[in-house]
Amino acid sequence: MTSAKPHAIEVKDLVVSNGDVTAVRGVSFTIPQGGRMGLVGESGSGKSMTALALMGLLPMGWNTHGNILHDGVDLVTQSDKALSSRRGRTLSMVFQDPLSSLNPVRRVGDQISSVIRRHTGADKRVAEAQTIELIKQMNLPRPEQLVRAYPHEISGGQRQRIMIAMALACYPQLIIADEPTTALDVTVQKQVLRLLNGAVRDRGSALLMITHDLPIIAAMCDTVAVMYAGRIVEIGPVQEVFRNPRHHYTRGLLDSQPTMDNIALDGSSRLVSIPGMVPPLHSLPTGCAFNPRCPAASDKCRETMPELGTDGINAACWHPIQPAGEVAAQ
Amino acid sequence: MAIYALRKLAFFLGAVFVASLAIFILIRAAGGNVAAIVLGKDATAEAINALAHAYGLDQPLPVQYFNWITNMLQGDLGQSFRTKESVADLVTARLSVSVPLALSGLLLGLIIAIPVGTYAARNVGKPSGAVLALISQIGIAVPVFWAGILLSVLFGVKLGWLPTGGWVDWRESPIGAIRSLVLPVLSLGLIMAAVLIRYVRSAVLDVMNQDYVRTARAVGMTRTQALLSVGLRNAALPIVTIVGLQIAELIGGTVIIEMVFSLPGLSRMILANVAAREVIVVQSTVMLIIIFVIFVNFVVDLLYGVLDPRVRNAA
Amino acid sequence: MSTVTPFPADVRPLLEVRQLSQVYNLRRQKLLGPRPTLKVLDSIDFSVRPGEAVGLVGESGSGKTTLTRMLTGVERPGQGQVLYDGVDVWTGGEAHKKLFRRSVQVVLQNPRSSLDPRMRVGTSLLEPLRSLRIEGDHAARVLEVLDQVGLDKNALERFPHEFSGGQLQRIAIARALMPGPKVLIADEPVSALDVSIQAQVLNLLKDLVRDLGLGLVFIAHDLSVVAYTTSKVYVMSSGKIVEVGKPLDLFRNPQAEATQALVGAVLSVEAGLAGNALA
Amino acid sequence: MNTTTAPTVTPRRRRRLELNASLVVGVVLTIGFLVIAIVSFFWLPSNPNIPNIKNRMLPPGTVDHWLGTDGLGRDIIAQLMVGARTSILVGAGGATISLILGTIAGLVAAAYGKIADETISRGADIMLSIPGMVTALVLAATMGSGALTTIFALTAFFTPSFTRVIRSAAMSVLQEDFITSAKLYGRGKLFILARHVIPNIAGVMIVQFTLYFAAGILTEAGLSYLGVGVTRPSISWGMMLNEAQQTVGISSPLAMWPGLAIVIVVLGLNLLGDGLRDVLDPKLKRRS
Repeated sequence: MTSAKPHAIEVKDLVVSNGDVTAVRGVSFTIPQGGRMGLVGESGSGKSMTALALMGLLPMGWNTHGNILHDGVDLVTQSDKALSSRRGRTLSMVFQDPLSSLNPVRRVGDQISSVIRRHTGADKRVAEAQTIELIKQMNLPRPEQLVRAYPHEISGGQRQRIMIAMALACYPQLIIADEPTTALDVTVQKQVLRLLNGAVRDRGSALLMITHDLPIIAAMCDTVAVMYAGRIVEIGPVQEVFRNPRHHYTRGLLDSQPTMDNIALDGSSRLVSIPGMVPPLHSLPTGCAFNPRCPAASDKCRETMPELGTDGINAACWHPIQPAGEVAAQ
Repeated sequence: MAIYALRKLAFFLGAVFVASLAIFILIRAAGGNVAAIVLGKDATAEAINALAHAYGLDQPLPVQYFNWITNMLQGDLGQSFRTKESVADLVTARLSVSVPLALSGLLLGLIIAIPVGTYAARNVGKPSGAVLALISQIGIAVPVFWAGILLSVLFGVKLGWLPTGGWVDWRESPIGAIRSLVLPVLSLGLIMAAVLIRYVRSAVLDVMNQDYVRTARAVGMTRTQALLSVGLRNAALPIVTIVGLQIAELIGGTVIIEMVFSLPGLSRMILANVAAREVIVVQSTVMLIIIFVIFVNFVVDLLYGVLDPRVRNAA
Repeated sequence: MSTVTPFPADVRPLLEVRQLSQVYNLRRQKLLGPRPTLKVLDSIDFSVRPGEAVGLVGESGSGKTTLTRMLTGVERPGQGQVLYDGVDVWTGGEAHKKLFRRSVQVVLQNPRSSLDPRMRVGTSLLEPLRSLRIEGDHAARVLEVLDQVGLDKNALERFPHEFSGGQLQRIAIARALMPGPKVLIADEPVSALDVSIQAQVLNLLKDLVRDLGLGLVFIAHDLSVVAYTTSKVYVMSSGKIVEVGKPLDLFRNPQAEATQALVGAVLSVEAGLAGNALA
Repeated sequence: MNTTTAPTVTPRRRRRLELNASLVVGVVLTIGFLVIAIVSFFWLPSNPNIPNIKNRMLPPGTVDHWLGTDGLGRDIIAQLMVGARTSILVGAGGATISLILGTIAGLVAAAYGKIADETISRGADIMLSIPGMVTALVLAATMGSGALTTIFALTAFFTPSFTRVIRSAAMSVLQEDFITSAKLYGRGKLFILARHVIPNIAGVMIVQFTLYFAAGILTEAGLSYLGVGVTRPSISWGMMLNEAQQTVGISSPLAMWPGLAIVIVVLGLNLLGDGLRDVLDPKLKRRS
């Protein structure tokens, strides 16, 4: 993470709103070249809106403020045309539902090869040969036949591999994957993740993995940012954050996961659950948005919003959890 | 695709059969003693029976229906009671007016509606989009005959550019024929366009919100490119469906427009024959129109199969 | 009463299916030729006892949805029997069918879809009592059940759209409890919920099994969620039960291929941090 | 666990309370239209059916005849007012009957199995391929023209469309899990349709009714213009246009007023329908 090297992406004070509600309320993070960051959060946390803002693909009526530095430019200031020449080339994205995300009336091979032709200017035959090669790399069977298939004719896992092939076709600097396996059958999820993991690594691309699923982040990322109600509440190396979470929300999320340990207690075991519910964006509580659900909430939490990085702790919390080691030392 | 096409063909034939039965029952069974009506109050019983016998009207209804259908299949549409003219000849003469009118009207409607509707969808939420939506709303509220009247007042009476009515036969003067069709086609096409703009707009809006359009943009298309190359191709599916449904509306509009501009088309003929109780003429002509509409819908269904791989595979 | 103790074999199953099979006709692929058929269920044996939480896992297409329809009495089996309290549900007479309807209740996946948006929550809760013609103090029953699922009584006057997903799932569970069931069938009850809410609902289900002695059938595709909630898991694949066992045994030593696939699919934070999750 | 979670009241989306311009304009125009029709029963400027030769072709702005008179000296305003009644009678009549028949057919198709569905849906498809204008002509030929025939024709014309809309709306409600629950409690089809399906498709029904009311007025005007719709002493705006064109030529202002009346009323109802759709059924907004 040397500062001399340019970052794959650098986001500063990103705000996304549509006039009525603000879905992303001041988010900053940096992903170095080849770095892998996980963005974890529940519905309404603003994680998907963050991804769409980076791509410049927000739905009509939504606006972006702040800076998104990528490949030497600030994407926020770019026109749709300028952005479009980067999308799919230096910056690309894999979406959640591969069936609805592929054009239903075009053959999958054509969909991939048109991306190659658009960005590399390769002629049709070259692009088609590259497409076959890509499909092989995606561990898909019978590439020559598969290119002629329509999206509805292939399985969900195959479709998502096609999506990944499209996103990786031009060796992007950064690939954003938004819940790429949520719509897939459980037994296929891991294969697709493994494929995505390897293919991203082979290309040296950076990865921004967006999910509500903590184990996926643990498996694929080196950094994690935890979002709640439009803000990052904790950020840091995965090993550190997941082993010693400082924010009570991160702790709660980790405790909510059924694991082998929970099961081992069989029957009598209980998951520690986070009480209450995720607040809707249009009626957020004052102060820390998590305070109504937080076991450590104080008056200060109800009045003033904590910032990330106070006291050198990468958790936006007035009463951060003490790491186990420090507690012992006291 | 073969199974899909066969299914649709079966439906087409079934629909024609059911429609013919409905028409026959409606006109013949509900119409009373046709021969008596045709000949009027003063006719003698012998004359009525003779006419009924001559046209096979004294046979049982199922037999009459069977004869009618088999004759139609052989191209014999029957003949008029009064003039003894063959319905086929009557109809053919009228088609040279009605068919160009209806098709040009539809074409004009589409030529206007597709770009305007797409533009309105692109600019939804902006003043230009709202104005177009409002114009379309107003256009839908305008009765097609009033549009005809307004246009002929403007271009015929005030400006004197075009005839306000009447017909010059194609063989006499093709230019004259075209001149007599301009205003009718314009009235029909504009009102058609108003209705279609609405559908095109909502079809395009719907498609633009689909994930695959977002994907197209995510791999490097601008908003406009995605709209034109991915959006329109997919929006074609609902639009084709609507055009199929609008064919019936189009025929209705043609009927009225022929009246407004005194064109000697098929509808005027039906109207006159309705008044004269020429049952066989009405029955056969109406059947022809319905076969035409059902056929267009059959073609639309086939087109749908061609456009959408999901449909043809589902069979 | 606790789910820790394994059940003696002589406790009679409350809900049981025996040798259940079902075949569906598919659409013709070729114009001529036979209609293809699909055996969605193949000789299924399955049972749940009072106070026992049983899991049912399988990929989509494994037949668990069809089995669920049989267990809830929505669909009549082609072959085999569905028994409640030892009596066949479909041939045991009207009175028994009524008893079955009352005693076996269902919680479905999507809480937003499982409550009528035009009905007040209070009305929805009374629906089971009214349609099953159950006598008694309905008002008192509603309050009792609301307390069991941890909801406030001012929920009754509101409409579903005023609640969050987690709250709606509690309401759906409350409705299922209204007629005093003996068996609760929960079909993917947490997969539509936020992660931080899932644990609340899972804990609630466990409490109900323990406190009310309910039999619970928990259907899901996620083995770890099922394993946490139940004491016995049936694994389904291609319409068959391919393995039955205690959750931990399945995890440690999966026998059937389908079980191995499901166990292999489970990701955990621990494995991820250790760097071998995707190995 | 006994975390008592108080239900949070999600504030209704602000958009719903925003001034829905379409709805406001639609309501104003529609109420105006209804009021004029009602007033016509109690008060008219003069008898719209009695010719008055010495007052023929009075221009607009004449005292006692603000919009003038027609070729037989009959007051235009009085005719327009009585025409509003006809529009309501025929338009709303046709829409109401089609709504009832279409709802019944649509619900049966949606809830009573594949055979009923195929029969009704295919039947509706066939009926939709018969142009409404042609149906009306045939009916006029067999039944004679008049308001009742026109309502009949509209019913034949609109019922299949209603059936399709109601069927698809009902289908989507029937797929919801709360229907499964109701079935599990042993609720019968009729109860489910009455207590669950109809309340949930009421919005669709109201919106469609409004839109077909408007379409009915348009079609009635067209038929009366052709001379196969209503006949005097009833008065229709379409009939007025026909008479204007035949007696005095099309450039007369006589041809303007009825046309304008139709446009305003139909526009009002369509805007009302769109506005209601935004309020009652946001999901449906983009579908049609």
